[in-house]
Amino acid sequence: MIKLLFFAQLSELAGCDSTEAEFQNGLTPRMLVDQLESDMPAELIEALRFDAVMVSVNKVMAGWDDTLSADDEVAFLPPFSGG
Amino acid sequence: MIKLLFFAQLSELAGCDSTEAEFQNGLTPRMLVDQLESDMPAELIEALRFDAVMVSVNKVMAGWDDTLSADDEVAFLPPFSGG
Amino acid sequence: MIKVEIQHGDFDVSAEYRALCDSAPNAGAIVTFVGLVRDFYDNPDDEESIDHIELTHYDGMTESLCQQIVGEAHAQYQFDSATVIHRVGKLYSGEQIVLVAVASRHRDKAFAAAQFIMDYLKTRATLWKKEVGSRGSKWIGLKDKDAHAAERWTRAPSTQKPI
Amino acid sequence: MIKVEIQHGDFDVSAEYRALCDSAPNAGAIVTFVGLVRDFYDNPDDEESIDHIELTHYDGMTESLCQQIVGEAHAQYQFDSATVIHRVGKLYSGEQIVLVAVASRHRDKAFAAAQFIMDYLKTRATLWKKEVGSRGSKWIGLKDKDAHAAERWTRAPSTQKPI
Repeated sequence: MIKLLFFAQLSELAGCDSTEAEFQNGLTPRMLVDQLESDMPAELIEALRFDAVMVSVNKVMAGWDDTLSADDEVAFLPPFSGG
Repeated sequence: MIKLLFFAQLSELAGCDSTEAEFQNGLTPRMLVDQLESDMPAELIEALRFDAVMVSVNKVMAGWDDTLSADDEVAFLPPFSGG
Repeated sequence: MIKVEIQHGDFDVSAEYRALCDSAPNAGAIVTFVGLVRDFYDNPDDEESIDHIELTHYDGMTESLCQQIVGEAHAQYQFDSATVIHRVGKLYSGEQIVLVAVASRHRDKAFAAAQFIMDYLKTRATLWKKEVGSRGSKWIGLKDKDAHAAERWTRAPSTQKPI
Repeated sequence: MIKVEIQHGDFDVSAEYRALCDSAPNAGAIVTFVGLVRDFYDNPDDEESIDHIELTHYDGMTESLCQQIVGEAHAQYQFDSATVIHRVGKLYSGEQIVLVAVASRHRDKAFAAAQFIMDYLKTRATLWKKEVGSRGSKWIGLKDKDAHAAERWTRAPSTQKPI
């Protein structure tokens, strides 16, 4: 399984902090968003596709088209606002 | 009388922190240095004519050719090094 | 010494300052930055006041990104010691949010490193801030001016120093 | 609040920090700079160590020049409060020389104002430093890098901010 994490406004739009997805060969973060479309609110999907949203895999910044491995932790990261 | 003040290395070269000079109409800081030439060490005079040395009159930065008034306090200021 | 902490609790600026000084006996310059919760919304045209902020973060990832940011600053400015503490959770107006302190031999490097770290904490660390106040709550996105501030550090080497 | 002191005695960074914060309840950013006596000569090629420095100043003029510097910084950066304390006299290696602390709504202005003030304290205030150590004593003149650092604040308005 792949673990998906939502932060900040994405977590509010999702109505949860995390969910899971089936692993399959060749899976990418971008494909995960497409898969979420059936279960998750349209506002979340729209927000996830917003340019400024970034993605990490196992707590390291990653690309939307990087290939995932089984048991990866994928996090969707809206624009940061620390400090 | 005009009061003259020497600071930092200028005071070491002069062998004193201050001295006095007669006031006369039209006197300028530059003329004061010329007058000092007879009494003071040559090294001091040379140092006073060094480009980077500045002059103040009554604790306000002034020009070498500003006209002085009776009882002015003239200070010769080597390059600053605070902080 | 490099110290990085992400924590809920408050920090004691004086104690952190002393510990930093003690760890850097050859330092000639100490720069500290403390960020506080302001009582006004981020939008300068907004006259409503905020009550508190909520800072959320990605546990584990934030720490390693902050270590990385401080490491990059060290590679560029060779300071002696640095302390970074960033709080998370619910913080009320006037409370301390973040401390960045740098001890260095020279003042220009201490200032530059502290600013470098702050700019990157705002733009490259998995921290998110929600303002909650008289007019409801709002997540703060990346601000143009912060993106611009962080950008200056990535120019060609000859202009990397803040002049 | 603007506080400027030229004094022989030491200062307490923590107490000054707290007083500054108390005087600026709307501040979102506090930047402090502390300069310490280093144990090495100003010339980086010199391997001898210094024992102490002697700071002399022009009593009365230094205070008004420092007030003027802080006033110019305020005109440019509109900070809420600032504290400047500069010690004079005989100061040993490791001792505190100078404190500049600025409280402001925004961090960029707090950093810029603190740097502006430090750069001008080094180049425009009637303060002189003599290094005394294993190789005798030497008055420190205006350093090129300090003159250059101070120069950046006098450029055309569009580039006045340190970028």
